[in-house]
Amino acid sequence: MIDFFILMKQELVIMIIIFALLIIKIISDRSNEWILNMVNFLLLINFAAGFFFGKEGMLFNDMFRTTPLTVLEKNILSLGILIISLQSYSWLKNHKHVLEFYILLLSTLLGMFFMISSGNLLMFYLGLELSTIPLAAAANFDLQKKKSSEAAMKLIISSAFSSGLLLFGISLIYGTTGTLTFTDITPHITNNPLQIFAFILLLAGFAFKISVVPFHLWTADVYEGAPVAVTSYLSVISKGAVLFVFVSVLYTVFKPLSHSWYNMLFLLSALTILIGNLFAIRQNNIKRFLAFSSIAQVGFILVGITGSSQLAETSVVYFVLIYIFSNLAAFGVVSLVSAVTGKENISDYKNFYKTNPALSWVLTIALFSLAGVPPTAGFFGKFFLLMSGAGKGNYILITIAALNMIISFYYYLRIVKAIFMDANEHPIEKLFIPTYPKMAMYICVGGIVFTGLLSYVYEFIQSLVPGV
Amino acid sequence: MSSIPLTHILFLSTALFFIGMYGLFTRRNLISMLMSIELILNSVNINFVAFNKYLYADKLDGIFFAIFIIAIAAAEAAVAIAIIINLYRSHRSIDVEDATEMRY
Amino acid sequence: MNNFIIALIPLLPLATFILLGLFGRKYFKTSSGIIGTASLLASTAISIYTAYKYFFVYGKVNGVYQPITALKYTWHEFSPNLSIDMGILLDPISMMMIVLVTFISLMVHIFSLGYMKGEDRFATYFAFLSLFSFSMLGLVLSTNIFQIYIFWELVGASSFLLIGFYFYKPSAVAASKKAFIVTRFADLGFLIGILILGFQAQTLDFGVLIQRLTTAGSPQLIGITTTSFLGISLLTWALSLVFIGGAGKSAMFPLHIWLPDAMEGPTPVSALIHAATMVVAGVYLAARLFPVYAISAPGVLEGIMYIGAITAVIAAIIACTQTDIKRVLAYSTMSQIGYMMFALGVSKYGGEDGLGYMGSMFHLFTHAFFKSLLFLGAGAVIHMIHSNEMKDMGGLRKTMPITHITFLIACLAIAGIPPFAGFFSKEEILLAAFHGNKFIYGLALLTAGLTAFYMFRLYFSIFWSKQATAEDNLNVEGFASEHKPHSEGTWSMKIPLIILAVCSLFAGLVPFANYITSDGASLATHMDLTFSIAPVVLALAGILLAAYLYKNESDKSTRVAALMGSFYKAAYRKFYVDEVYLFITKKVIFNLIGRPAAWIDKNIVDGSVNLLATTTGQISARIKGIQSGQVQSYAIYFFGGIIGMAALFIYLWM
Amino acid sequence: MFLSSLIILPLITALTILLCKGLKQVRNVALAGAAAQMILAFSFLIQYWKERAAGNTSQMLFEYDHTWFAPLNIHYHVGIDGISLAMILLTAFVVIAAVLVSWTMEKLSKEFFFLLLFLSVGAYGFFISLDLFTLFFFLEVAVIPKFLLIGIWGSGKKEYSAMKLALMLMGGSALVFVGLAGLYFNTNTATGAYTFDLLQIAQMHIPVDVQKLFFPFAFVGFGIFTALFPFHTWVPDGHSSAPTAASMFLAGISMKLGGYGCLRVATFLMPDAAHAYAPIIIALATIAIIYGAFATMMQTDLKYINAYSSVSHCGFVLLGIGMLTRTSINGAVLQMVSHGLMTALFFAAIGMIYSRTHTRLVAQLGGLLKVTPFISTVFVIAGLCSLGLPGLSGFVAEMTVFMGSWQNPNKLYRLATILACASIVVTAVYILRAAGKTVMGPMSSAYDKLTDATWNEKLAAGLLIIAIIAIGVAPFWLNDLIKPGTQIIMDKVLSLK
Repeated sequence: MIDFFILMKQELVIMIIIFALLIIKIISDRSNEWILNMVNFLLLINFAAGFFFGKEGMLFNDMFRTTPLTVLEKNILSLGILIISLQSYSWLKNHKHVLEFYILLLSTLLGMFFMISSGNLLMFYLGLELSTIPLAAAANFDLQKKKSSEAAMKLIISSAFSSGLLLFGISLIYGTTGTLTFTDITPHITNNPLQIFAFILLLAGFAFKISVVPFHLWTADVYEGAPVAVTSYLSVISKGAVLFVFVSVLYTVFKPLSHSWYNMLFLLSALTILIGNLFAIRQNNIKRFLAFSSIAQVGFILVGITGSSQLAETSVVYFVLIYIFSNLAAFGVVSLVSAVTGKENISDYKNFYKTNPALSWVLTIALFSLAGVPPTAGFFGKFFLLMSGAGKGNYILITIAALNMIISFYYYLRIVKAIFMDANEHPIEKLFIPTYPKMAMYICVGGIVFTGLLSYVYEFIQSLVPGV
Repeated sequence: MSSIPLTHILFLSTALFFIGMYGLFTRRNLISMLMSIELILNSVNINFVAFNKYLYADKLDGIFFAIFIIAIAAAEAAVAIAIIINLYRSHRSIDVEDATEMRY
Repeated sequence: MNNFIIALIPLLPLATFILLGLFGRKYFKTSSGIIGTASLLASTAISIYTAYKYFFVYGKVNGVYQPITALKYTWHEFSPNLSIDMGILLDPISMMMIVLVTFISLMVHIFSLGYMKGEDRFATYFAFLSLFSFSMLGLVLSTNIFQIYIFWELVGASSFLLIGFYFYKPSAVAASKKAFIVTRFADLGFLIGILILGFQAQTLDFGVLIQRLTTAGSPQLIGITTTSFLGISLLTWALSLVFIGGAGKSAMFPLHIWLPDAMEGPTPVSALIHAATMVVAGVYLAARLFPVYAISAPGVLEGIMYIGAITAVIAAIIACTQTDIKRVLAYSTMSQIGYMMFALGVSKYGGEDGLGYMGSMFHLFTHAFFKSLLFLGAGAVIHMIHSNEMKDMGGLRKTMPITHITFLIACLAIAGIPPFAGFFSKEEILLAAFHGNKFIYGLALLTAGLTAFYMFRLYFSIFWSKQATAEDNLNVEGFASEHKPHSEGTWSMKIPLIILAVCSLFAGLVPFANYITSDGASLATHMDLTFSIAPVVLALAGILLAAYLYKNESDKSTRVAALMGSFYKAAYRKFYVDEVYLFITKKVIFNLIGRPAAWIDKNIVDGSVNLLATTTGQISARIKGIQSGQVQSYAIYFFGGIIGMAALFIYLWM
Repeated sequence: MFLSSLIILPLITALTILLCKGLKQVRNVALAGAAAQMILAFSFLIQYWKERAAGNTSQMLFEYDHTWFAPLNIHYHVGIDGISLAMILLTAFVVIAAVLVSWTMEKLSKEFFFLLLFLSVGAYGFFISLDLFTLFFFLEVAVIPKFLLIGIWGSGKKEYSAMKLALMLMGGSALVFVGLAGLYFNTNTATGAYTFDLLQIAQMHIPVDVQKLFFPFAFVGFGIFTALFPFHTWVPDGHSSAPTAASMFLAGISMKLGGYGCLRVATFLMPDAAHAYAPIIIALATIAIIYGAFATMMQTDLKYINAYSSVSHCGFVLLGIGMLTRTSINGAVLQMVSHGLMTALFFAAIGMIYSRTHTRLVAQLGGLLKVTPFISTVFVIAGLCSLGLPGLSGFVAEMTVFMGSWQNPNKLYRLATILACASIVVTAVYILRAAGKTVMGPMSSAYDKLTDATWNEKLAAGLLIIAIIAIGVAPFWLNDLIKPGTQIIMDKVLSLK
């Protein structure tokens, strides 16, 4: 019985928080300030909770499994959501529905947790839906904004569609193997066309979530329309969660199909990097731009995944961690700017350095980390991803990826150029940075600087990743 | 007992699946698009139940899955309709064509 | 004998250069001249002492002068057996050269004290002079073919600096550039020659090199003669290329074009660099490698002979037509060097056949004195008249007697009138030519005549001609200057003239053949008067002609010129060589190579880079339609993706 | 001796600068840091001599090896031999000169000096690292700051140039990455683990076909840094738009990163491929030399002149590497050092002229020798060094390259050598044209109020000139310094023949 609590500790903490928030909502109406303080504190606890009572095991006859790796992954996500909550302070403190926002967000997080530790397709599906549907609502959180509702509509429709296809795939797998439990599925996987078709449908479901070309088209619109907090959440947390699941499912459940999914990923990753870059070049809205850049990033992650080795899985987890830091640092600045001035265009950032040097440096470092410039962590992340990809000996893919880095450099440097070099007589005025966002930025920059240089992080993750 | 072979049922479900998809692609009205999605989900349900009944009758995985899908479909529909209503508030229409402000 | 002291000969000027170069402008604004002269005086003394020791004390080993390596330091090692060794080589010619160089340089220093007085960059001038002296001395003392190349470049550079001394005069800048680039072009040949010789002989040291390439049957000699490029043996290539280097410095036809322009520099500089020392470096180089030329590659030597002779004649002809006195002297220098060159060319190695070599060196020796004297005299004249043009001069014999006398002596010397220095050296050369090659002998005689003619043309038109007084000349110039107009310059300018005049009188009497011969053994020369009749008569004829034409103001000369017609014109325009060069550089190199290169780089190479960028941008603009904003089309793409993958992976790859 | 101090010292300096207030503090700290670097570099030189004198014959000295990313067997492994030491000295000289030249940098001075010193971190790290990962890491560290330096403080079409430079160099490092990855996965250590360790890889023999596959990546990648022929177009734009200090650093050091990489990584680790590709390398190098020289002849902007001449001069480096003879490799390294100093001096002089006359167009200048004798002299010295005047470093380096190239008996290679030699004439032409028009000739009256160099400019130029002359007059110390290193490389290369 005690196992139950220990193995599900993170999920339980989140549930508790959610219920706590609900109760607060019912019984009292406190000021936003108070709520935000408390929520951030709770999230800190949630993050801390991950570190205690580590234990490995299965629950509900293998529907739910906990391994050190899952704990770590959940912790990474918890850290991410903590940072996001800190950043969205200046947006939320005048917002009517703070609690609802957090409830939605946390329930999606809960879904992700279940998804990560799912040992069964049903559990996986439930987690997936739980992590999707509230997000659609959250995307609509700027109720009066047209873009917001449009984004929400696009998200819900396409995610419903994708989950339909995903389910169809699951049903076929069920039909061909007769079971839903991961461990039982693997032995029944043979290369028969129906299973491959099923697998493709499943892959498409994943690809939709992590926005792989050609399943990515919703991404940009939703990112642009949704509130910045939700966008950053979508771009790092939900993506990261699905990636974790994706990797473990590929490497364990569908190991027998590794040959065909290797080729698929080869194709998809090349396509994703290319399309993501090509679209990112010509964006002006910075959120939309970050959307496409994140698509390109996913392409690089896929390159890493093709490695299908312990190195690869480690690198993916590692990269997601770094990616959370880098992307959230960028989104932190963006959300601050858009919350105060409502400006979201790259051209608005011209000569930003003149008025806000600190923010400019944060944004610059974040962009460099995304671009993969040493000594930021992004360099290490990308390097290891490409290395694990190269491990398979497919240097065509590596060369494509490496050359695409040039394009990505172009558009990241474009923003740096805008910040530092472009003349602009009316730059964004000097912004006051509240404590919480400041903390968030410190965390992010610290992460960006040290996650890479200190190799212990990587080695720790690697120690948790099971050999393939 | 029953003489309907599995394949027939699979044909039915597949047909339903594609009908739903066709509806999703062609309908301009968001509500009807939502309905088409429901069709897809139902075809999946049929799949599950059929597989369970015909192939793996010893366990009830498929049936349960179907039940869960129905439940979640309801939830999804609820949220979707809420969003659509909000969309109608802001756009004064629930035609998908009108909600293409963000593009390229 | 302390080698360190010998090392001082070049090092003293170097020290002076550093001192004056760094601090001259500040601290030694006026005293720099004295400092430079003093240090050079010291090194002159040392070099004379060294020469004396060499020739009369320890140079001779059983009747033959031996080359002695006084100093050797591995400066830069390419590979174990190929290294640049900085060293000092004592042998007859190097001894002769250091005496010559230091002595002439000293004279020029003294002269400059007066001549350059009040110059703004007085100190800089003397710094450069010292730099040149250092480089030249280093050149003549080299033990190593690469060392000689190093100093070769350095003299080039210092000559560049000195020609361009009046840096604000565009003509001076142009001349300095021309001089440097033309010689640089020649040095390219020298460099490649060194590369070949070094690689084939597996050494850069002169002694070893000569020894290896002259002893028949040595592996290196076999190697370099058997391997051939374009059907010509590498040795021939190498030696011709090296000679090209020499020809560039020594202004052999057709690489002579820089020398006349080089007269833009201060006149003492011309006297030092472009008359006495640097321009004979080519001859010196050939003499240095003479055994190799003579023994292993007589073909190349023959080529040298013809080039020398042709240069001698052409230069003499041009000299007859020039009106700028310094240019006349420049061309006469060319022709005299041509003399030395073909003297080398007709010569063979060793014994009686080595007469040409000895003559050439002898002429180099004597020529240095009277030619620098001529230049310094011209300098004195120019310093007074402030013009280089003959037409502005005339009748100066009264106003500047000393200059007049010394100049006359020099003219007689160069014309080869006994008993002046030039006579003896020329005799040897003519004799050698007579024995060697009759055709060359003919040319030589012709040149001798021409020389006498143009020198006295110069002499008469400066010092006789119109009976004008100095004042008129000065008024012609309307010249106002801090210098006292009536005198012919300070004593510091007169003394060198006198000393040099004395030298040009008696230098010929030196028993040269005892000291400097092709093989080091002394050579008995016999002077038969019957032979020397022809050249002397020719010379006198030339002088008389010149006297007839130019002694008094008249239009005879112009009529003669008209008589010559187009030939005169061609000679006056220096046979259009400059124009040819101009055409090649401007039209061919700049327009046919330079511009295309620049254009290609800008448009094709760089263009392709930019094209890459723009195409990327265009593609991204093309495909933007995918993101149509309609959720349904998104779904269609989604489904299309699935179908595509299914098709690919189920039907193609299975 | 603690080699990492070479990285830490500039880093600390850079971070200290961030804490400073105002130009005065900043530049003082920067100068102090640069001076400290110089002292450090020289102390390493002395230590090195001591070690060698003590008979320490190991290839690398002061080695320090620390496991960084154990899972990939990535080490932080540093150590230096003569070649690296020469490069370190070069870096020290250029950095201090660059700091001095930009003494009066008013605009965002703090950021400027920070980036400048951060660059030097990259350079030092690159030159000392013996682990390919570390090497690559520092290679990229030394790229991006340039983008900011040029883009923010540059002149002309600076954004374009900055972007072009950053992208092309990043392209280069991308190729390098592929090459390194390929090497890594074809190493086979005793433990069976892959390795990035340069010395270990040098010990083992990489299969020839692998070498042939990945040599081009590595060589072209590094080649882009050192202006390999078709990929040199970032050089003119980048140099001409960059602020003086950045140009000095760019031409003086960054381009040497490439040459060093070509030698140390590409040639040393993949010798068979080096032999196989030698003809192509030599062809490209020769084209770069000749074509660069002629392109220079047509330039009208002083910075463009020097940039194109850098293309031509770096051609010598590649030529020396391509010829694969002991002497030519020596020459390549000598040329790297010499060109680094010389071009830095040249850019410094140009910067001084520009800051006074506000033009870099040769046609508009003239007769500066009259008003600014010091600067003009510096300019002329740089020019003479560039055209290979004996007594200055350029001559020694070029002659060594020529001599070495000639040692390669292949007839066509010798033709290439002759062409390369011919370039010195063209060099003379364009240098003298530039000098003749700029410092000589009649002076326009607009300039007669110009002031001569200030003490910091004099110091900067002086240091570089001293270095140039120290090499030009006494090349043997540098030659002896680098020879052991090059000999080891060549032993490996020639052992295959």
